[in-house]
This record gives sequence, C-alpha cells and structure tokens, in this order.
Amino acid sequence: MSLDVDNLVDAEKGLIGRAIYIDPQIYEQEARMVFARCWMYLCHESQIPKPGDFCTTFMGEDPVIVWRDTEGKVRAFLNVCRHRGNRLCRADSGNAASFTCAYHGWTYANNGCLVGVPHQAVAYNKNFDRKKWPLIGVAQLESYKGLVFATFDPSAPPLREYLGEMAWYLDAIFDRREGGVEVFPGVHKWVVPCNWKLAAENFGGDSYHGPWAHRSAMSTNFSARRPRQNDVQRFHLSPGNGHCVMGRQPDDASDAPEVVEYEKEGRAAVRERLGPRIDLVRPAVGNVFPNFAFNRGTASTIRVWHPRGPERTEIWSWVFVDKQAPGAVKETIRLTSLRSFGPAGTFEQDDIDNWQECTQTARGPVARGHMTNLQMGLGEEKFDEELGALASDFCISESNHRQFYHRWSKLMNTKDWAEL
Amino acid sequence: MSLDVDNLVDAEKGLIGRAIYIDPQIYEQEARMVFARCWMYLCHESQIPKPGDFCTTFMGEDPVIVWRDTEGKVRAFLNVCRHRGNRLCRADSGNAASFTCAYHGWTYANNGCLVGVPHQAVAYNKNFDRKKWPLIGVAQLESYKGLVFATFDPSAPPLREYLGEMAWYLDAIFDRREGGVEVFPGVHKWVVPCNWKLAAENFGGDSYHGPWAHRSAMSTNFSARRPRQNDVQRFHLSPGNGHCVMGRQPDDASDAPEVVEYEKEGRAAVRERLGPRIDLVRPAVGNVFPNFAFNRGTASTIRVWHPRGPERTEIWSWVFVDKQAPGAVKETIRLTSLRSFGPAGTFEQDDIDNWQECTQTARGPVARGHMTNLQMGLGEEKFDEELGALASDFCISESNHRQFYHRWSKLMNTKDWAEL
Amino acid sequence: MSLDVDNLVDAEKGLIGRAIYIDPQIYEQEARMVFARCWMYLCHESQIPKPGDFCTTFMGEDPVIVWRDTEGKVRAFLNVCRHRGNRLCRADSGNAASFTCAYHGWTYANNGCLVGVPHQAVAYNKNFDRKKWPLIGVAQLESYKGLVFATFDPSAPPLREYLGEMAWYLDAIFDRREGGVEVFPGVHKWVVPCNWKLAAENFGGDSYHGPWAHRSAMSTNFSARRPRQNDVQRFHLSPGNGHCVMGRQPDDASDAPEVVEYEKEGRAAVRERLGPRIDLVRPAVGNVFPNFAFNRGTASTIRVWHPRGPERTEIWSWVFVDKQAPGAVKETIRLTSLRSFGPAGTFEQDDIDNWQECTQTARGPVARGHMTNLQMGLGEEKFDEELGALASDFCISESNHRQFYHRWSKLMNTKDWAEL
Amino acid sequence: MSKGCAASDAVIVHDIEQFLYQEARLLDDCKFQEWLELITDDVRYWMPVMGRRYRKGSKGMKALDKDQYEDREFSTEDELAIFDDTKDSLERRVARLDTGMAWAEDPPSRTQRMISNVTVGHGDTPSEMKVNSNFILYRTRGDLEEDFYVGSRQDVLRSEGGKWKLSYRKILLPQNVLSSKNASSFF
Amino acid sequence: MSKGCAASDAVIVHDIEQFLYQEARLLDDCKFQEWLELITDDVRYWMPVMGRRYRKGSKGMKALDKDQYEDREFSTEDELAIFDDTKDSLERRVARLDTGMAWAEDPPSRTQRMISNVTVGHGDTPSEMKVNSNFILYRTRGDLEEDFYVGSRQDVLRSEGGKWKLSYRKILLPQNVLSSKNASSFF
Amino acid sequence: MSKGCAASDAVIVHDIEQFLYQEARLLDDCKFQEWLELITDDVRYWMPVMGRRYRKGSKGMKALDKDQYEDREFSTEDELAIFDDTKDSLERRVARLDTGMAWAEDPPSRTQRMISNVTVGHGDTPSEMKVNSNFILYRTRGDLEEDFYVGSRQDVLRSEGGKWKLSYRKILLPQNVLSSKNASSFF
Ligand code: FES
Ligand code: FES
Ligand code: FES
Ligand SMILES: [Fe+3]
Ligand SMILES: [Fe+3]
Ligand SMILES: [Fe+3]
Repeated sequence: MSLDVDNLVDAEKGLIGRAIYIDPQIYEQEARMVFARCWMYLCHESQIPKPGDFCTTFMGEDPVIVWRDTEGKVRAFLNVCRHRGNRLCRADSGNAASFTCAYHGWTYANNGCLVGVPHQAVAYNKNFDRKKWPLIGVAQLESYKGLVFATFDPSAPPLREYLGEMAWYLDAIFDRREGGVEVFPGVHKWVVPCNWKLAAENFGGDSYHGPWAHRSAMSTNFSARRPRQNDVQRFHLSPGNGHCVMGRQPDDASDAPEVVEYEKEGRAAVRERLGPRIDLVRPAVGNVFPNFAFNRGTASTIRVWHPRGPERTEIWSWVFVDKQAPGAVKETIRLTSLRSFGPAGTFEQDDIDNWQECTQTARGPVARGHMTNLQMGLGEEKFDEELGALASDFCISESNHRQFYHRWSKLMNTKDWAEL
Repeated sequence: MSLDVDNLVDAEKGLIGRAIYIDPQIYEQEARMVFARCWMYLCHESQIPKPGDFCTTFMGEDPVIVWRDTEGKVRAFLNVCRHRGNRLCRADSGNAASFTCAYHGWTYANNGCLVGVPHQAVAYNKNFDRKKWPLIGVAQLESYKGLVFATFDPSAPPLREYLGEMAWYLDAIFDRREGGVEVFPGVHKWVVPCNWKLAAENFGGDSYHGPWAHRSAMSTNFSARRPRQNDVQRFHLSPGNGHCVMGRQPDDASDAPEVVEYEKEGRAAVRERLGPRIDLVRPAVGNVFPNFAFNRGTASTIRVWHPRGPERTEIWSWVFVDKQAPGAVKETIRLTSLRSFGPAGTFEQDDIDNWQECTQTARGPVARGHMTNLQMGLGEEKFDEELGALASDFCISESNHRQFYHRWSKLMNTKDWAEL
Repeated sequence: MSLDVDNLVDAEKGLIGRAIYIDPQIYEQEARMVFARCWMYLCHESQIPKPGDFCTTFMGEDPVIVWRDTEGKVRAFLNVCRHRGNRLCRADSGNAASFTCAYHGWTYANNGCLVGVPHQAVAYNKNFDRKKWPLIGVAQLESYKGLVFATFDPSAPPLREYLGEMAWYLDAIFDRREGGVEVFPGVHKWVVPCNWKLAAENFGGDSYHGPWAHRSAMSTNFSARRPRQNDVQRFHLSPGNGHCVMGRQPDDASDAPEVVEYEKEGRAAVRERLGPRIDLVRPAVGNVFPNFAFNRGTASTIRVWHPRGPERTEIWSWVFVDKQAPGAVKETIRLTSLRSFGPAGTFEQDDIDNWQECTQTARGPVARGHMTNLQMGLGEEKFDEELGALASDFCISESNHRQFYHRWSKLMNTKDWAEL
Repeated sequence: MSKGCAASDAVIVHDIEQFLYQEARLLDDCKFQEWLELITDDVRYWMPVMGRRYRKGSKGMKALDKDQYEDREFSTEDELAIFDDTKDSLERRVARLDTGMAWAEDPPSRTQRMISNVTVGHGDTPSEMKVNSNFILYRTRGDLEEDFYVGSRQDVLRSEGGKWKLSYRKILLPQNVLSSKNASSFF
Repeated sequence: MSKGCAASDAVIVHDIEQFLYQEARLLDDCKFQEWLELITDDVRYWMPVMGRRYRKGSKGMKALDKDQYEDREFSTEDELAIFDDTKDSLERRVARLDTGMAWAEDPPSRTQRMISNVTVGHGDTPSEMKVNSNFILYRTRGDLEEDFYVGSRQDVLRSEGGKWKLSYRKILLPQNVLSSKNASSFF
Repeated sequence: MSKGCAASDAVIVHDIEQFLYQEARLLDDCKFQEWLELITDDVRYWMPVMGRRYRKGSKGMKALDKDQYEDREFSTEDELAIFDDTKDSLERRVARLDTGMAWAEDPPSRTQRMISNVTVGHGDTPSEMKVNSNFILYRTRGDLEEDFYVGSRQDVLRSEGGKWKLSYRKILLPQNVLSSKNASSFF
C-alpha cells in the first residue's frame, strides 16, 4: 500500500508536513521507493585498492558487501547467504578470496559465485544448481571519480544520467587535482536520534544555520570560515534530480593558511581540469540525493546518512583530502576535520541536537499538524545557465531544500523513472 | 481512521476490554480524541509568579511552554519553533523575555510573537510576514483557583463548564483557606511501565486497594489514615464529565496531630469559604479528567499522568500545602508527602507495581480477550443532590471507575462536544 | 484481519519468504493462530511433585501458572487476576495453597477458585458471584510421560492425537527406562535476538549445520559426537503435524564412556519398553510443534522457544536425565549439558549468532524479497512405514524443515482443525 | 585531605573505602537491620530532585531579570526531595520491607552497588570525615527488568566507639526524569 | 579481615586488587592463555542460575507446607549452572576460541571489566584468602550490540610460589532472565 | 610496576588513583578551567576509531594475501580519530562551552565518571608514570537521555612541581558504532 505524500510536501509554497519525519508507514514506503531505487554511495575506491579488498556497508537498511574481485573489478552484493539468509560477512573491511557462511558453510568467491556447498554431491539432488544461487548482486554499479555507487533498481537511469549536472560539482570536490582524493583510514560511525532527511537537507542547502548554530565553534577558531557580505548570489545550486550544492565565492580564502596557500598554488591546474565555471563558484558543501553528503574545506568530510527507522540515523563519516596535497596540508585537514565533524566534532554536535529536536517534537499530534517553513527566497531562485543549476539569488536561501523535497515526493509517488 | 471502542467499555455491566491499555491504534486515537481536546493541567500559578517566568510541560505528547508574559498574563504555546519545528526551549523552568531557537536563531517574545528572524530583510521576500508565524498558542487557557489549564480544541466548552460541579471539589482542595495553596519547589518526574488510565482510575476511585496494597506502609506509620467502619456512604463522587473524587467523613481526624490541629482551628473559616456541603464530606483524592490527580491530607500531592505510549506513563508529581499553614504544618506535609509519594514513596511503589502488571499481562492475546471487572457496587450509585455528584452507597465501590471509562469511551467515539 | 501466508511458504519448492521472520502483522497472527491453539509444553511433572507446588511459565506471550492442587491434580491457569488483570503470582516456583493478588487482595485457591474477595459482603451487590470469576483455566491439559502440555483451544484435538506418531519418539527420549526422566533443578533463561522459528527448525531438522557451525566445540572435546559415514538414511523423521525428529544410528556409541556403558547395560530393558523400532533408529534431537525442543545424549536438554516479538525469543532450557541413571552418569550429563547448552554453552553460542543474523538481515526490504532455500533432499523423502514418519533418504536433509513450515502455514491460514 | 603523610592518608582512605564496601554489601545482601547499625541516630539521608536550567550566560534565552537568574539544578534542603529521611523513617522503611506486604519488593529486587572514586576530607569536627564517592546501583527484578542508578554521594562519617558511622548522606542522581519505576533501594 | 594492623591490611587489599585488575586486563585484551596461568589446577569456576521466589513471610502466597518453604534463589552446587568448569574445561573453552571457527566470537567481542568493592578475608588455609568483589562486565560486538553483565564474585586466592592464583570462583549474576544473547566471556 | 616495596607501591597507586578521582570530579562538576590546569602543555589527547575485523586464522574468510592480513581494529596515530587534541585545542573546546552558544551543552549534560582498575607502571622518564584505567562515563541530558561510554585509558602522568599532570592520554572506546549522539564530554 502506498500513501500519497503530495499533501505533505508543498514545495511551491515552501511547506512541509512533519509526518514525513516520523510516520512509520512513510518510512517503510521510503525504503521501497527511495532507498531501493536510487543510486547509493558505497565507498571510495581508495578504500579497497587491491584484489580481494572488501568493505561492508548498507544501502538503506540492506546490508551490502563491496568487494574487489580477484580480477580487480569492484562488485557489490547483498551481504546475505542465499541458503537461509545469514549475514555472510561480519567484518567491516579486509581482504578475501572468499567468505564462508558461519551456519552451514556455503562459500562464495569474490565474484559472487557460490563455490562451495558442503556435501552437495551426496545431500542435494541433481536439480540443485549452485549457479542459480550466487550472492545477489546490485542491479547496477558504477564509479564516478573514485566514488562507487550502486542501485538495486535495474530500471534506474545510468549513474552519469542520474547525477546529471551534479557530476561537474562532484568533479570540483573530488577531482580537482591529478589523482583525485584519498580517504583517511578509519570512519566515524554513530547513531543519532533524528530523521535522515534533516541531515540531508542541512548539507544540501542549510547555509542559514551556520552563523547562529555554529557561532560557538567559529568564535573559538574551530573554523576559519566566516560568511561574507559579498557571498551574495548563486550560493545554493540545485543541478537537478534532488541533488544540492552550496558554494563559496570563487576567491574565498577563509581556509587555514597552509590550505589557502595550497589552493592558490594549484589554482591554474584546477581551472584547467574543471573549466571556467570554477571562476564563478567554488562548490563546498552538498548532498547527492538521497543520502550522500560532502563538505570540502579545511574541514573536509564525506558521509552517508543511513536510515535506521523514522527517528534514527546512523552516520558514517570519513575525512578526505587531495591525494597530491602536501603532508602538512593533509595533517591540517585531518585534524581540523575530526575536530569539526564526527561524534566529538564541535560543529557536528550542535547540528545533531537541532535535528533531534526537529524530529522529536513531531511526536505530538498537535505539533505534527503544523507544517514547517521552507520559504526563504521562495520564488527568487532562477535557472542559471552558466552554473547548470537552479540558483538562489542570495547567500542564504531555502531553494535547495525545496528541490530536495520536491524530488523526494516525486519518487515516493511515482514508480516509473520516465515520469519523474 | 477511528475505532469504535464501545465493545471495549461496557460501563453498565462494569466490564472493560483490555485492549484499551495496550493497543497502539487505540493509543493513537486517544492522543487525538482525548488529549488534543480535553482541558489539560499545565501548572500552578505559584510556580510562575513573575513576568517572564516560564515552565515547560506536555499536553499529551505535545511539548508546551507555559509563560507569563511581560504584562503578567499567563500564556501557553507549543514548544516548537515555527521555522523547522525545533524544540524552542530546552529548560524546565526559568525566566525569559524571549527564547531564541538554537538552529537558525528565530526569536520569540513571551507573548508568542516572532520578534527576530536573522537576515529577514535580505533573505526573505516581502511576502514573508513574521506576524503569520508566531508560536502556536493553545486554543483556550484558563486558570481555576491557581490551577492553570489549557486545551488545543477551540470548540471545547469553557473550563468552568468543563469542570462543572467538580469545581467545588477543587475549591475544597485548593481554596480552603485565604491565599489558596502553594507548591513546594521541585517536582518528582519518573517513567513507569503502565498505561496512564490505570493511574487515573486509581486516584479517581480506587478506595478498594488501600487497606491491602498499602497495609505495609500504613502499619509502619507512613500514614496515619485508617479506613473507618463509619466511612460508609457517598465516599465516591462523580460530579460529571469523567471527573472523580473520593471523600473522607467530614469529621475525619486521621492526619498527623499538627495537621489535625491546624484543620480544627480553621474549620469555621473553611466552612465560610466552601459552604455547608463541607459538613457532609471532606474531599480528599481525585482525578480531573483525563490525567490530573490530587491527594490532600498529611501527604498531599498533585500530579499529571503524561501518556508515553500504551505501556508507559511519565508521572510528574508535586507537593502542595495551604499557603497560610504554619511552618511546622508545611514541614510535616513536605516530609510525609515525599515519603509516601514519588519514586521512593512507600505508598506509590506498591501502586505502580500493580499498575505495571495490570498493563503487561494484556500482552498475551488470550489474557487480552478476558474483560476486567469493575462491578463493585454496580447499580447502587445514586445521584446525590446535596453533593452534586453521582455517589456510591458504600465506602468502597467502583462507581467512579465506571464514570471515568464511560466518559473516555464517549470522547473516543464522538467528535462533537455537543453530543457528549 | 488475517494474511494469507501461502505465498511465503512454498514447501514443495523448498522456498521461504523472509517476512515470516520479521513482519509484525504475521507475528500477531501467529500469536492467535499458532500459540493460542496448539498444545504447548508447560513443565515436567518432576518439577512440581507435591500438592501446592507451582511454577510459572508462558504459553506464547500469555503468562500461566502451572499448579498442583491440594488433591494432587495438575492444573494450569492464566496468571492473571480476574478483577483488574494484575499478574497474580510473581515467583518462578514454590508451593502454595493460594495466592492473594497484591492489588486488592482477591485470593485464589490452587484449584483456581476465587476464595476470597475482601469486603465482598458489604461492597458487592448480591448479583456478584465469586464462582463466576475463577482463574481462567487452560482449555485442555494433559501429561504425556511426565511432560505437561496444555492448549487454550477447546476444539484442539486431544494431546495424544496431536502428538500422533511423535508420541513414540517422545517415549524414546523420556521413557526409555523405568521411572522416566528427571529434570535438574534450575533453568537457563535468556533472551536472544532471533525469530523463534529459526530455533525450532534448527532442533527439528538442521543436521546440516553441525559439522561446520559446531566444529570448534567438537574439536575441543565439548562433544564426543561425530557424524559418521554410515549415518546415511532415515535420519530426519517427520511423524506428522509439524513435529520433527532427528535420529542417530541405533548402534551409535559416540557418547561419553560412562554414558555409553550405561546405554549398553540398559539396551535390553529399553528394547522391551520401546519395541523393535528402537533397533532401527535412536531418536536424539527434535521439536514438538511449535516450540518445544529436546536433545538427548551426553548433552541433554529440553527447552521452550518463547516468542517475544518477531525478532526476539526467550529460551528456557533445562537439563534432564534418566531417573534411574547412576550418579556418575547424571553428573557427566549435568556438566556436559551445561557446557554445551545455555548462555555459556559452547554449542549454543554459535547457533544463536547465526539465528540472529538470519533474522536481522531480513530488515532490509531488498534482502527480504529473496526467498531462502530449503531444498536439500527435496523430493527424496519418503514415508517410512516402519518408522511411522516421513523420512529423509540421507543423513543430512531439509525434509523436516519443509514439514515444519508446511504445518505452520496451514495453521496460519486455517481456523478449523478438521481441515488441517 | 590536608596534606599529611601520604602513607597514612592512604590508610585512611582505604579504611573508609572498606567501610563503604561493607555497607554496600549489607544492602546488596538485604541485611537492612545490620545496615541501620551503621547509621547515627541524627542522620539526615537526603536525595534532592533535579531540574534542567539554561546556563547563566546562555544565548538561548534572554532573562527579564538577569541578576536574579539562577542556574542551580538541584532542589535545596527545604524543597521537594526524593529521599529526606531520619533514622526513624529509615527504620520504618526497613520495617515495611519485613511486613510481607511490601509488594514492589516481593520477590525482592536484586541489587549490586559499585562504589568508586572515593575521596576523603576533614569534617567539621575532629571525629568526622567528609567522604565523596560515585556509585552505580544496579537493580534487577522480575524477569528482565534492569535499572542503573548512577550518581554521587556526599557523606559525613563520624567515629563512634572506634567505628565509622554514617551521619549525613546527600545523594545526587543527575537524571531529570528518572527512568526507573521506583527508587525502592537505599543508596 | 580479622583486625590486624590497618596499614598492612591496606597493603594486602591493594595487592589483591592489583591481582584482580591484572586478571581483568588479560581478559579484556583476549590474552586467554596468560589468564589460564593465573588459575590453579583444582579450580572450580562456577556460576549458578537464578530464580524468583516469594520471601519467607510473604502475604502474597500461603504455602501448603510452611516449614519446608525455602526462599533461596540461586541454584546449589549439584544443580543447573551457567558455568561449572574445571581447569581442563576452561582450557578447552580457550582452545575453542583459537580454532578460527568460534563464530560467535569472530570478529571478537570487545570487553571492559570494572572491578570494585574488593574486600578480603582469611581463607580456610593460611595460604588462601577469601576475596569478594563486584563487577560490571561490559561487552560490545558487531555494530551496536552492548551488554552489561553486573554481578559479584566470591573468590579464593591461593598463594603459589609467591604469586596469587585463583582456586575458586563463584559468580553471581542476579538477573533472572539474562538479557544477553550469550555469556561467551569469562567473568 | 617493577617490584619494589609493596607498601610504597600501594601508596603510589593510591596517590595516582586520587589524582584521577580529583580529575574526574572536576569534569563531573563542569570545572573545565581547573581541569585544564592538570594537563601539560605538550599533551596528546587521543581517541582512535574502532573497526571490526576477522581474527587472524578465521575460517570465515580466506584472505587473498594471508601474510599481509592484519586484524588490528583501532586506527593508528595518523589516521582518523574521534579526539586528537593538543592543549590548545582542548582549551578552545572549553572556551566554546563558555560562549553561551554551545547548544548541545545548554542545558548542560550531567556526567558521572567511574574510574576503576587503576594500574601503574614506570614511564619513559623518571618523572613519568604510565597509568592504565577503565572507566564508565555516564551522561544524562534532557529528560530521559542516558549514555554509558565504557572504555579504557592509557595515560602518562608527569610530575611537574611536585604535582601530577596529564601529558598523554589514549582513550579506547570499543563500540564500533557509537550509540551516543555525540562525544561532547571529556574522557
Ligand atoms: S545460512 Fe549460509 S550456509 Fe546455511
Ligand atoms: S528551526 Fe528554529 S530557527 Fe530554524
Ligand atoms: S486486580 Fe487483583 S484483586 Fe484487584
Ligand atoms: Fe551545520
Ligand atoms: Fe494507592
Ligand atoms: Fe546447533
């Protein structure tokens, strides 16, 4: 059974019904209509460089193994034994030619094939064909600039089409310099008491909260960033399909001194790779629909908002840096990032507390009946040809939120990608 | 969707279907049909005496700020920021001209007005009108003898009409002496594993359990109260609308000696204030429908049963005393009350254990299928003109329970107050 | 409302839809259609030998008192006070002429009669008849060889008919020697994060997992059992009605030396009691539908899988031994059993971890959409006249699983026992 | 403690730790009468209630009268409390448990007290010591019920007849809404 | 301890505390072989099971035979237990973990043992001490699984070759229905 | 500790325990400035992140390159961490709490630190001691929020001007996915 969520998302008026953050039935529909269909971020290729390398993650609530096979090809499978549904791999990462299920010993190779079934010859009859019981692969898997994505939906458009103009903005984050980026080993994983969409909309477009919610961290030098008077336009960009980016002015120099220096030194090389658009905007923060987000600056993070029930989100957050950046820059970014983001992050704490309360007050039936307000800059956004995106006309706006929820409601209501 | 609860509440036969204590769908309907419509107790005026004083509470599961504005008027609002639904105030009490939301800095004055929206002039377009986004006020708010009540339902009858004849019984508890009562600073708050109605019915009419459930506390002198042979009649009173009171005999003298003395000394003054009815009964314990209860004696408490799911109740309990009582009487009442009621209360512990088990055994589908028994004194209650209430004919009875559940089932099934 | 589970259990193809392990609605239907109708194991008679002895347990989620009355007859009642539904008895075991409810003091004798109602004469009117409010007894209660079973369904067939040919297999476990078995005092009780059916199917027929899942325990001598080449046939037996047994070869001698000796010495006596069938198979492990299981060997256990929500099972596990076994055999069995089974059991730990993961991966909607595989030996099982059971043709097979789920789906879909 | 000999300080702290452990074990073992013997006749046994207040200087609210704004969160001695007991009322609490009708404690709660972070300072009189400690009181009852009461205590121990006795105890439980159904144990 | 010199008592308790802490750290660090070396060959390592019984004198039930009514809640030495191990069976438990196939412990549980309330008394022989302690064994595994095992221990430590060894351990977990999926750790 | 006099060892451990208790109390009491005074200017205050890995020798997986397979679960010093702080960044963390705008800490968390299993060894220099301890950091905030952070610490204490100061702290939280919404407290 599907609910029509149209009355809960009025993107045109900038009004949101709060049931979308708390209703179990909507959450269940979201699992089917959003997470089981969209392209989901799995990992960065630098995390599994060698044949056999694997890491485990989730697509929504479905457990997944991302596994580089012996030939070097990256694959992804449900982390579920075909026999009785046991979780096949119980580690976060490692290197494996094969996994053997702990229950009855079925063995799967890193290409997904079922290569061992104890006592098969004597116990199973000849109709049983191992080839019919490989690991369940994702429907499509593609990498974009080192970022590995997959979808369970065979009818989903190809990744490049799904990203659309967002691809360039990912280039501007993850492919600025020769060699792209690398991810520091280790991941912040923690569970926070909020609906995942509050996190996604925040990274997608919530420039508004920074100066207030994060003033304590900014005033104690956990970030060199300061909003500037002239950050006036085209700050919020919606390149389509629910993806969202926020930019800085192209000449922004509010990073740590060694980072500013590194950026300046590489400016020409970056322009060569990214083209002249990089002179118009410096993409900084964003969310790839639905739940993959990034922030690039002296504090740099990529993260996934794993849904864990209407009121719970599991955040997985990594720190990344240009591969070719000098050691000192890398160390500055490592330290600044982990002091800003993650469980002990001076920025992150205050965000999460707000997302929690935005979720939990919706428990009250009266409070739930009042729509929230996403009207900042309503009607002022315009499609910007140069940027290939719907752009706000001011440095704070809720134009990206509106695009995010518009896309979400379309996916919730529409089965056919062609109609989206 | 609404369930008809008629088959679960047979007040005429004194039978109750146990689904009303455990079914999530009934709980959800209760939130809408009972808690979002009835007059709910918020606080005592003595807790917020000065302009700016506030305390936070809940109406059902909806968070509420009770706030005396700068002009001195008591107001109540959903404790929810209109922007994105963040919880505005995170403290229990204090004094404030305004609160500023922790997320984006919207500021609300103590009259509910939205008085500050950061960057409004530059970021919002001119259609955005702050006046349209004040805090959501309750639909109606009224005080009765220092007790502040509110309802979210604009069509609910006025408080005085809602209380009906119960008003006199509240007088007899909270307005006996000049100056009324005051509440000791501090509140017992704790969560107990039972349905809230088991607590409400207990304070509303469960004289039956005292001598058995509380014998351990009575026999070790935690209370001077003893049921008496001549407590024979009109002990349980239902003044209408689901409200319930239990009385003592008018000449009861089972309190602590200093309290008895104080009562005796003030007897004439009390009669003057309350009229001759006070010579017929001494109201002692009761429940204002749905979830505000009181007990007055050497141990004196007022409390709210906040629903927190079918099997969970959050109790908030205060101790109160006549404002003009002498210090020694106040101290006796403070100590006796906290040793009887609250988490470490010698009376309260045994009550809660029973309410817990009355709730949890309903988890079994077979047990749930057998109705519980509220037949004590069935058919023996009569409307008593002198007392303005349906009265039991004996000092123990379940007549009040039947009225409580009758009202509850009417509210669950009926949208229109006129039909109630 | 009832769901048709036919599409989730395809016993003919050996495919199982995973919703049956995780869907709350199916769990609720199971409570009504399976646990409230089937014969449920309560306790062993040796646990309540004397008049007044009682123990408390659950039938599904319904709390039950098993109570030997003063005349010596074993009875079972809902552990629920008829007045307001309080849990009557809060102890696990003991000896009682009567229980008195902690709330208002209603007293019930060990024949279930309501023998005390405080103040009945003065407070209740004469229509109130104590005889109409006894403890709710189970619909039927019968013992079989010391095993006490009951059902809430008056239309369920008698126990002996319900057990059918399984009765002989119970004889072969619990009635081999004069005097039957006795249960060691004490019970392992713990909660595990899996659906109860995964435990039931495991004891019912999962010979397959032993050599792999338990190799660590076997290789460190926590069991002397080794699967043998000649354990080839008729190892899995389905005597009907969803009951399942696994056997050893009749001449198996893989127990501890003192146990082997004891078995050898008693072989003739056993054959005399059980008849010649015991020369064909030695019943060892099994599950009486739905949730009573046993294992007999050097490690011997009986246990109940109490359902506690779709993803939670409370295991109650005892150790038993032939009453007339010598002390040294009893001590060996006591120690071997508790080191194999129970929370610290070297076998049990690995089972539970697998059952947990088989349950939890079904949380993902994509994973949930793929059916699990019960195809081992599909179509190879045959009804064996000598054994009175459908028998696998090899020493590992999933034939018993298929019978278990077939019965389960019939019960879920069919109200009338005659149609089962 | 004022700086004395380190070794003798260590012995005093050890001694008091052992007193607190013995006391805890008596309570864990439900030996309430013996526990009462460790308590002076003039004891005040007190557990205030908690509240949540914005910090002084918070920008989340603007106080109307800043000078009067207080951010104290625990109730004071004449306000509401969870426990506020004398020797007499403690004795009656114990007596109640022995009536056979203290339903919430029959079958009894099983408790385990973990006492830690014991520090000691001089008291108001030479025979008294001020003792601070942290505790986890674990309680389990029924089948699966578990409660963790975590807090701290400020005790005064008095030497009477060569033995320590408890003459004052202030117990702080920092939870605002107690997540346990009762506080039926002694802390 | 029988009253000796306070300072020397303090040293003995300190010494035994340190032994228990070292033992706990070996277990937390999965150094099971080294842990086995701390254990005498004749050890009994025992954790009985719990039950719930009405108190003697309860008015909630009327016993048919009052004189025989017992309110003991833990099983005795010849009844069911959660652990009832010898040195040999402990060694085999450790060996099992090293097979590479102890699935419930691979990836391994991560544990943290908090030992507290250590008190010491004389043992049955001069070389033995009776040691009581309370513990919280925290275990986390997988992503979010957490277990808190809270209980007490009654140990006998024996001095062998100048070192303490554990010769008897009785572990009491007061929960009636264990809320953990297993007890795969040593206590 | 290398075997010295048992009594003097006991005194040193006592002394360091008291230091850790005082430190914990300052943090529990939100006296962060005073806490900073207990910390050397060159401190490294570090909490690595956790992962789950199959044990070496696991039969659940077959490594392609067995020799390179590592089962280390905590991140190293140059990898991601939860805390990796200097004196300066700790000071700024404290300063942030005093801005009146540290929303996640206003009203403040209430914490209770239980320090246990303290063992002491010689440090790299004569003025330093290596100190291991286990902890439970209990945090409650809002109405019913409760967090139990359970872990261990490896500290270096340095004697400066006759007082212990903390010059290195490595904090291990063994949970893989932290079940708390933040780690806003000091450990
Ligand atoms: S569940 Fe994986 S082999 Fe059986
Ligand atoms: S949510 Fe309150 S200001 Fe944005
Ligand atoms: S509920 Fe049992 S006597 Fe009232
Ligand atoms: Fe932010
Ligand atoms: Fe009561
Ligand atoms: Fe098994």
